[in-house]
Amino acid sequence: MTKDVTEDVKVIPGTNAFISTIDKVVNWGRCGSLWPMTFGLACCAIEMMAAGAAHYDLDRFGILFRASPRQSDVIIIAGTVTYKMAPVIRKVYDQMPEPRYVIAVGSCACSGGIFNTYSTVQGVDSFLPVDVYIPGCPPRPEAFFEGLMKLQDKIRSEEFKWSRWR
Amino acid sequence: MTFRDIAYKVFFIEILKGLALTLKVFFTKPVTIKYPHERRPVSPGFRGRHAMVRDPKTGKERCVACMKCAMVCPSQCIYIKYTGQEGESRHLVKYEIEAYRCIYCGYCVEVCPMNAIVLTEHYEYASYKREDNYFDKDRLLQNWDEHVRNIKADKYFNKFWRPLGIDIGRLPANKRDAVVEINDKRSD
Amino acid sequence: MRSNEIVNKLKEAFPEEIIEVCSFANQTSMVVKKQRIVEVMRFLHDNPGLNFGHLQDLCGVDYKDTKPYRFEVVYQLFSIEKEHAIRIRAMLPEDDATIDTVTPIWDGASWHERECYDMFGIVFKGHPDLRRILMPEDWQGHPLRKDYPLKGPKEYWKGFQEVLRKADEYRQYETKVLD
Amino acid sequence: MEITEGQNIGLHTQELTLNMGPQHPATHGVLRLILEVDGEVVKNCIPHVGYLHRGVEKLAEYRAYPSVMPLTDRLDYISSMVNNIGYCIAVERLMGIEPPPRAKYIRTLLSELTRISSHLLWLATHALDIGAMTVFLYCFREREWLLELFEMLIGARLTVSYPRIGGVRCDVNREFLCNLKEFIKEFPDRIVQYETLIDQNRIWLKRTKGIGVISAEEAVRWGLTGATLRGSGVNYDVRKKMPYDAYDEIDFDIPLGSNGDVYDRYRCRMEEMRQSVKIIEQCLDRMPEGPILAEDAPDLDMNPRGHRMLDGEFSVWGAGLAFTDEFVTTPKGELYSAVEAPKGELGFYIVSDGTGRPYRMRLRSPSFIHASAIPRLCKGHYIADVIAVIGTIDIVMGECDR
Repeated sequence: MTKDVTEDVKVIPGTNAFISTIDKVVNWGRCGSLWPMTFGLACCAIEMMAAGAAHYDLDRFGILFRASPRQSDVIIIAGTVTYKMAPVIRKVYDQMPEPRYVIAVGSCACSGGIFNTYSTVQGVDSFLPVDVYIPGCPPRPEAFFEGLMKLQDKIRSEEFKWSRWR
Repeated sequence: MTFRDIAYKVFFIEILKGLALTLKVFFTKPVTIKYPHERRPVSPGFRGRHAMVRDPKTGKERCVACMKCAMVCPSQCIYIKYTGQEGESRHLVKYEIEAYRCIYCGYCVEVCPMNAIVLTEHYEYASYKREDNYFDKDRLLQNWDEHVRNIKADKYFNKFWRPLGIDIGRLPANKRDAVVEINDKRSD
Repeated sequence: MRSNEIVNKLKEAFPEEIIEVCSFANQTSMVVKKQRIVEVMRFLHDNPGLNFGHLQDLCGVDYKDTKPYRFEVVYQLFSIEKEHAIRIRAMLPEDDATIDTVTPIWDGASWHERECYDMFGIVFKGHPDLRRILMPEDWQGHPLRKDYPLKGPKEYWKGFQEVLRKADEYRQYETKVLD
Repeated sequence: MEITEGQNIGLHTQELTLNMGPQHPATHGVLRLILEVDGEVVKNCIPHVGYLHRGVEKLAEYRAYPSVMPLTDRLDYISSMVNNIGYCIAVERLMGIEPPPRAKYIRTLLSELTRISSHLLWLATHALDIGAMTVFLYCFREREWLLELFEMLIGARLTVSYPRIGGVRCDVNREFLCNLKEFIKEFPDRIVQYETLIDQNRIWLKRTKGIGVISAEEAVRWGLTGATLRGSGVNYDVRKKMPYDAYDEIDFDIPLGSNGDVYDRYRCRMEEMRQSVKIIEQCLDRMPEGPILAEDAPDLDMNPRGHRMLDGEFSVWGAGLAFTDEFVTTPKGELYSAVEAPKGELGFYIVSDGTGRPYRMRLRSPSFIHASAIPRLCKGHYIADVIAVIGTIDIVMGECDR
């Protein structure tokens, strides 16, 4: 059915209310079970671990760390990205199924930070579409949470991904 | 093999011991902080978002463009532009901090002779765009206003403005008190 | 053993190898020729009076335009039993930046030497596995040389160019929220 | 573990090359291992590092001495305080500055606190890798306490930048000391808790005893340091052999292992935590009053005498360097200074050419050397034991790759 309507968009009267409700339900489900990938690069990964441990407990948000990119929704770039590491990150990101999100944590991932050198990528957004930037070097676990909540907000407001044929 | 060893083998005593500890902790108070609803108080002097102190008397920034912060900054994320010839007082034109490059070492705060640049205790400022946290002068002053709004007292004290290790005589005059007066009646 | 005794002992054994003895901050260093470095090191390692069993550090230094020779390979030695230390600096000219490996004496020197090769381009003759270690295999230049710019060459590394090309190519397939 | 050769009944077998990492939850960051395995047995192992090489050594040549210190924070980010202290001691020895006794005691105290926090993280991840999930949660409970202490003291949790060249940044206050005393009182019981969980656990013993054995002579030849070396029974600790700060005035023991396997190294680190508590108690008792920064300590901007400014537009990039170059002089020379980081011997080799920036700063990072010994440690073991070996050498890639 979708194949027919992608060329010419059909608007069925009254469906919008129905679909947007489905959107809401689906988005609620998705933002309640964000599965990030265990992908620690540097210092920020230690704070990520702290956020996952008992004091802050990411599980309360339905966030479980997955070791495989094929089972995860969000990749958290926590640490310095070097040129040598960039192809690996890209490969891992390409293995993730859509819809997928990227969070850049900390100064190094956001802009290269202090390491403005020959071997460091100046901002992971040069080769990945970053959704949320979290500042800090490294950010506190609370700041990390806030970034994740910002991502949840973003997911909640999404309409296109579910009802593509509208 | 003694009877004790057999008992250990058969009944998994060592694992049971571990489980007993787990069970014991089960009845203690959980350490989890339910973050969005309850927050751990930030200790004073936490190195968070940048702000420029607004002088209550003039309503402007206190910076005199001495360039010290830009020079000691290890990540070189402070950009300053000023006008004024040598010998005259300088006029600050541009003061920008790229917050996503900053590493929050607090060197700029420590070295500032005027207590003009501070790191506030605010840490929740994640954004969707990289440009959002590129602070210019107005934004930095705005950050200060936001920070001041939460302070109950009419004076703001930051313990890292005056490093305690350094003799008070070696500090610049403006730095000695390490206190900024906040005018509550300011209208904004 | 005091450091001047170590120096004397070494001077006795290798009178022609030692060029200079410097002392700074209670640390003694010796500048030696590179030709018989392995023999010097084996002497320091095996001699029962010296017994330098622990190679603390091995690194290169680039003295471009400040010294007559360009590179130095610096060996930090420490003896755990005797509790004394010495630093050996072998000088290398720019046009012949090669030195013999000390991997047979200390296994731990292997990666140090690989790093030194990676960062300075100093070739260690006889090293079992001399490849780049920190930088990618096809990286151009040796980063810690003084004439290498801090931010690297103007052009990106080939592997990263590939990543950027891929990112551009895949951008059209990414679904984004429409406003 | 002993491996017996199975009877080959004419089936064709071949060695398999297995790529582990750089994205692998158990490699503590971005270590990559290429394993050549015969069935489950590792025949050869080639570590690849450099995925986190950020050019710290090069960058240090472009920064003034005090501005290099935040770089050292990010080397071994688990124990950033020790890195800072190690760097500061190296620069102090270069410049001939003697920090006041109170500063020395504060540094010693905080080094040991950092050692505890680093060992806690090591225990948490090591146990998690081997399969004991609960230990992870317990260790992070105490670690969080420590990080709160750091935050109380300096305003940052991980990257502290606390010491200064010639002393420390700010004095320890009463609130901090009270909290610390409470922690010290509580902590030995907590170590017992961890030991209850794993010390005699049969699975733990099977996976750690006899794994990654290295003899004393060989360990020295490989350049191993820290608890990894002491697990083999070699009495080498920088705190004893080349004392720095207040360690020569403090009485503590060096725990030594005998077999040199994963279990002995685990025991060594656990005992080290107890010794750390002992050192902290002594520091608290003996800490003298007085200044915390030496008189001749350089300022953050290295105290440039006089301002020579460009008018109007001012380009920041590189301008600070011109300043420090012109005004500051340090003695010409070169020195190697080592401290005992939680991972092992952390050395700084600084070559000074008399300007305000290091001409060459070399870092002897323990993790780098330990990573080079992974093939030696895991040869002939099962694939699962590789994880135990990586855990036992307590590798941090930020420090390994610099």
